[in-house]
Amino acid sequence: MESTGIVVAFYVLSAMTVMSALSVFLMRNLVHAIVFLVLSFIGMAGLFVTLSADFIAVAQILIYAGAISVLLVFAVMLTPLASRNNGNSLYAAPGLLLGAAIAAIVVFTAIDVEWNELTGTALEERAFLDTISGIGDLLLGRYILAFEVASVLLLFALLGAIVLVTDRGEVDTEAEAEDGASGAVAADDAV
Amino acid sequence: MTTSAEPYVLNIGPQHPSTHGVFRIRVVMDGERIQDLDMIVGYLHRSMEKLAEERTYTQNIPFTDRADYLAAMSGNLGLCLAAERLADVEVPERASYLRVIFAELQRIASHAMANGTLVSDAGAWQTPLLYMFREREKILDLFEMTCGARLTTNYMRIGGVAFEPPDEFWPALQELVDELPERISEYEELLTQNEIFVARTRGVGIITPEDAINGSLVGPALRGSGVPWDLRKAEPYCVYDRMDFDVPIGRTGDVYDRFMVRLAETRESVKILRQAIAGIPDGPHKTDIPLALRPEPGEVYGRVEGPRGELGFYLVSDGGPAPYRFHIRAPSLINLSLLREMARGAALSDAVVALGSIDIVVGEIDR
Amino acid sequence: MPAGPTQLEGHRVAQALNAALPGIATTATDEWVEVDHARVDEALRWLHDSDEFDAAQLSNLCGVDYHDHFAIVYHLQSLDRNHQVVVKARIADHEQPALPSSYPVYKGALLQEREVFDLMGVHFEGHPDLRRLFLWDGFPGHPLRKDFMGIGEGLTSGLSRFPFENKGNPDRLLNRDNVIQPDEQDVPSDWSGAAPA
Amino acid sequence: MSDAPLQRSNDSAQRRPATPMAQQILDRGSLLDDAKAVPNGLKAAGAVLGLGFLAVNAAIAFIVIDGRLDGEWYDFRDLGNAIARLRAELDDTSAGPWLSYWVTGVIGAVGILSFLGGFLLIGSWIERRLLARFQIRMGPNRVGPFGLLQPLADALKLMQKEVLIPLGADRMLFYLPPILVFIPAMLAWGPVPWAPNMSYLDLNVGLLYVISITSLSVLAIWMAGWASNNHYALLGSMRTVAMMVSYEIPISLSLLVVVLLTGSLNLGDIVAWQADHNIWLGALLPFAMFTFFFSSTAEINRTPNDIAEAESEIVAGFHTEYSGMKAGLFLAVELGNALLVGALLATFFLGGYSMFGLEEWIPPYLILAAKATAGYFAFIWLRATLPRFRIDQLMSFAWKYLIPLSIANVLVVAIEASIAARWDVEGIFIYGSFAIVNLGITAFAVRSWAKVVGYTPDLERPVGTRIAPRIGGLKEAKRIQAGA
Repeated sequence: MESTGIVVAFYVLSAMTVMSALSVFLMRNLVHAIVFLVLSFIGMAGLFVTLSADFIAVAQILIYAGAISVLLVFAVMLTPLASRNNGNSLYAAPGLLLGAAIAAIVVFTAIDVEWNELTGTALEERAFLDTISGIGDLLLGRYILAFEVASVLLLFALLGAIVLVTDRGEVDTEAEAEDGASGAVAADDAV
Repeated sequence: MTTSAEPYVLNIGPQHPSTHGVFRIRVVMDGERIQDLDMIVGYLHRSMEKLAEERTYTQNIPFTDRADYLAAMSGNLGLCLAAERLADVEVPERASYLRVIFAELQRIASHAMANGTLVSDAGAWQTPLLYMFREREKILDLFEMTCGARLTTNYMRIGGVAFEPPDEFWPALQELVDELPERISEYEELLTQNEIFVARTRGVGIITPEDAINGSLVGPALRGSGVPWDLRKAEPYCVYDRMDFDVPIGRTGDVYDRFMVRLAETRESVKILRQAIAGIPDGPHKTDIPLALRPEPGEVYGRVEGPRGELGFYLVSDGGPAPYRFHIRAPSLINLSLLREMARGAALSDAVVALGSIDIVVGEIDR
Repeated sequence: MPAGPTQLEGHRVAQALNAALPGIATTATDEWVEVDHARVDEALRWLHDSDEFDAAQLSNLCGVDYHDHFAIVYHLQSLDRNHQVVVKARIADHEQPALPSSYPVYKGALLQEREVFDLMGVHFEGHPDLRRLFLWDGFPGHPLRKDFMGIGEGLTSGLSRFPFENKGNPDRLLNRDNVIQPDEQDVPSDWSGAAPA
Repeated sequence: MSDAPLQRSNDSAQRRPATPMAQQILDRGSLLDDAKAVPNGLKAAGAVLGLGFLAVNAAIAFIVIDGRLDGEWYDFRDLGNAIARLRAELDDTSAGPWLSYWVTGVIGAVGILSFLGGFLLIGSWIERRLLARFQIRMGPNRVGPFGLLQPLADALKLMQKEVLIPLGADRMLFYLPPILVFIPAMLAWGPVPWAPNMSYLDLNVGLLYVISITSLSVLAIWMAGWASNNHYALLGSMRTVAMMVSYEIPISLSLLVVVLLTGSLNLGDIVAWQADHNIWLGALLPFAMFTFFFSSTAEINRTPNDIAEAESEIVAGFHTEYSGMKAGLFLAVELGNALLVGALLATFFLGGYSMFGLEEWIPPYLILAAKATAGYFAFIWLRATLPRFRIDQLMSFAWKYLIPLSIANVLVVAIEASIAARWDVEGIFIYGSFAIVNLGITAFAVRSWAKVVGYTPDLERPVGTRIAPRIGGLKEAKRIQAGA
C-alpha cells in the first residue's frame, strides 16, 4: 500500500520541519534564519499534503513561503544589523517561556484528543475528497460573518499601510524600492 | 520612509555598459535616488597636449582622430582651420566643399551613434542602435573609399584635404543622400512615438537655458535647451555661409529634446550635403605648404561646430615647426559640467539616460 | 596676426574694464586684454554682467607656460551679440601659481579649472573641489609645464627645429632622475569609496 | 544631379583613377545576401520531408477516421493512455501499485525534464536568431548547420569557466540560488495538461499550485543578490523582490477571473471547458489575458520589465557576480520561465491543447507546444522592440492601474458567471455576447481609469523641435519661448 510511502514522507518532513525550526533561532545570521524559516514552512506544507489537505498545503506555500517570507526579508533588510549575529537578543528568556507554553499546549492537545475516531475507516473516507468545495461552502455559508469581518479587517490593514507610507502628500508608489535600497544600506555593513 | 544615514556608494564604471568607454561615476544613492555623484575620468588620458608640442602641425592631425574617435573628420577640420589661420594658408574652394561634405557625413554618423546608444541606455535591446549603424556603416564605407580608414580618417590637411575622392564616391554619396531622409523618418516613427521611450525621456535631466549657457554647454546639449547657437551660422567657416540650413532647437531642455535635436540636425546635414554636392567646383583639392610649417609667433583659437558642439583648438606658436602650446577645447568634457546638477535627486535610471543624452566620447574627455 | 572673425579688440575691452574697475587691465593688444591675475574674477564678473560685452559663456579656459610665468587664457563668448572676448591673466609666480577661481561666475569652469590644476599646477582659490582630473593623486609634477621631467640646461621642451634638419645632436636631454618610476605610482586616494565632498 | 560632380571630377586635374578597393567596398552590400542564400540540397531535403510529412498525415487521417485507436494504449494522440495501460499492467504484478507509482512518476518526470532540456538547448538559438532578424543581423550561424550547435558550444564554454566567489560573499547562500531557481521552474510544469488525460500532476488545486510554486523563486533571487556582496546585485535583487510581490496580485486576480467562469481550479478542467464551449478565454477575458501577460513579463524579468537585470543601469542585476555554469543556470531558467509562461498563457487563455477540433487529428501536446512557443516568440518580439520602464513607473502601473482594474474585472465577470449559470442558452451565444461586452468594458474602463488617475499621454503635449529664425543666446531663446 502507499501508506508506507506516506509514513516515510511524514517522518522525513517532520524531521526537516523541526530541524529547520530549531536552526531558525540557533542561527547567528538573520538572513540564514529567514531561509531556514522558509524551509520549515515548506515542510509544514508537505505535512499538510500527507494529510491530503492539498488546499491548505498550497495556501501554506503561497502565503507563508511566498509572502510572509518576503515580509521578513524586508524587515531584516531594514534592520541595520542584518548581516550581524542576532545573539544579542533581549528576549531570550521570554521567548523560551513562550515556546515552553506552546509546547505544553500542543502536548496537552495531543493527549486530550481521542485519535481513535480519526484512524482506520474514518481516515480513509476523509482522505482524497475535494477539500476546496467544502471549504468554499463553509466560508460562504456557515462562517460568512467571520469571513466578511476578516475581509473588512484586511481592507483596513491595506488602507492603513497606504496611509503610513503616504507622506509629502502623494502615495509613495516605490515604497518597496526604497525598502530595498535601505536594506542595501544595511548590506554595507557586510561589505 | 526614512533610510539609514550610511551612504550607499555605487561605482558605475570604468567598465559599464552605459558609460560609453572607460568613464567612472561614483554615485551616492538613497534607495533608487541619487544623492550625489562624482565623475572620475582619466582612464584614457594620453597627454596629447604635451605630445603635440613635440610634433609639427601636420603630425598633430592624427591626434585629433584619436581625441574624438567618433567624429574624426570634425577634429581634423578644427585643427586644420586653426593652423591655417595661424599660418595664413589659403584653402582652395573645392577643398572647402570637400571638407563640408565630409564634416556633415561625420556629423550624421556621430549623431546616429549618439541616438542609438541613448536608446540602448533607455533599455531597448540594441535594436535602434543597430538600425542606426546601418547608415553609419555606409558613411564609413565612403570614408574608407576616400582615405582608406574608417574610424581614424586623418583626411584633412593644412591647406586642403589629403586626397580627391575616387569616382565611385560620388554615385554612392548621392545614393546615400537620397535614401537618408526616409531612414530618418523611420527612426522617428520607431522611437519618437514610442510611449515607453517618451515616458523615460520626457522631463528627465532638464537643463534650463540659463544653466546651459553658464555651464558652457555647447552643441545639441545647448540647442536642446532652446538656445539657438550654432557656430556654422555664428562664425561660418569653410563654405557654410553659402549653405542654406536651419538650426533646430528643443523646447524644454530634457533628454527627449536632445534626442530630437540630433535627429533634426541629421535632416539639416542632408540638406547641406545636397547643396554641397550640387555646388562643388573644380580645381585643386589642396595647396602645397612647406614640410616644416613655421607660423609667425602668435596665438589663435580656431573652432568648429562638431557633432558634440564647439570643438576648439587653441594654438600658440613661437615660430618653431611645432606648436608651443596645443590645447583642445573638448566639448565632451565641458558638457559634463552639469551632469551633477542633472542627476542629483533623480533615479539611477534617469541619471544613466541623462548621461547618454550628453553624448560623451571618452577619448575626447581624457585626450 | 589675424584674430578670430568675431573677436573683439583688446584695447576696447581694456578701456571699458579700466573705466569700470580702475587699473584692472594691465596690457592689451588688438586680440586680447591682460588683467591683474589677483582680480581676474572681478573682471570676469563685470564682463559677464555688462550689457555691452555680455560675456555669457566661458567657452574655453586654458593655461600656457611661458617658462618664467603662466598665462591663463579665458575665451569668453557672447551668444546674443555673437562676439568673443579673450582675457588673459599673467601669473608671475612660477613656483606657486595661484589666482581666484572663475567658478562663481561660470559653472562651466568646474572641470576646465580642474584640468589646468592637474596638468599645470595652477591653484584656483575658491574652486569647490580642486582635485586632479586626469592624473592620480600623488602624480609627481604637472606634465604640461615646460620644465616637466627635468629638461634643463637651457633646452626647452618642444620641437625647437624640424627633426630632419640636424640628424646628429638630439634636441633635448632627458634627466633620468626625474622620470617617474612605476613603484612611485601610488593608488589614488579617492578609491576609498567614501562619499565625495 | 548625381553625375554632375562626377563629370566635373572627371576632367579635373587631380581626379583619382577608379580603385579596385572602392569597388570592393561598394560590393560589400551583397555579402549578406550571399550568406542568407539557402543551398539547393537543403531545399530538396525540405521538399522530400514535406512530402513525407503529408503522406504520414494522410495515413494518420485514415486511421483516425477509422476510429480504431480511440482510447487504445497505442493512441499516439494521448500518451496518457499508454501510461494508464502500463500502470494497469504493473498493478497486476506482485510489486503492486508501489512499483507502478514510482515507474509512472519517473516516466512523467523524465518526459518533462527532457522536453524542457531540449527546449533550453534550442531556445537560446531561436532567441538569438530571431533577435538578429529583428535587428538586421545574421545571428549565430557558424557552429553546426545554421549555428544550431551554438547553445551547446556556449554551455561547454560556461562549464569550462571558473566559478568565482567574490570576497566576503555568503558562501552558503551564494551556492544555493542557481539550484533553487531551477526547482520552481521545473515543478510548475506539473499540472500543465498536454492532452485530455496526459498531465503529470492532475491536481484539483492546480491553479493555486502554479501560483504558489512560482512565488518561491523570488526568495532564491533575493538570496543570490544578498549573498553576492555586490551593490549592483543587491539593488537588482531588491528590485526583483519588490516587483514580484507587486505583480503577483494582478496575476492572481486575473487567474481568479478564469476560475470564476470555468468553476474549477483544475487546469485540465479549464482547458476542457474552453474545448467544450469552443471559445478561448482570451477572447472572453481580454483584460485578464493582458494583465497575466504583462505581469508575467515582470515576474520573469523580460523586457520591458527587466529592471531586475537592467543591463544599462545595474550591470546584470542579481546575477552580476555569478560566473560559469551558475550564470548559465540563471539564463537557462529565464528561458524555461518564458516557455512556462507561454504554456500557462495557452492553457488559461488560448485553449490549451484544444484547437477547435483539430486536436483529433494532430496530437494535442504538439498543439500546446506550438502555442507555448508562440508565447515565447511574443516575449522575444517585445525584447527586440521596447525600451525599459523605470521602477517607479512599474510600481505605479501595478498598484494604480492593474490592481484596481483587475478587481473591477472580477466583479464584472462574477456577474456574468452567475448569469451564465442561471440562464439556459446555447453556450456559444451567451459567451460570444460576453466576449463583445467584455471587450467594450475593457476599452472603456482602461481609458476612463487612466483619466481618473490623471494619466495624460506625453504625446499630447507638443513634441519635436522648433526652427530658430536666427542664432542668439538667452534673449533669443526667451523670445522664441515667448513666441511659441
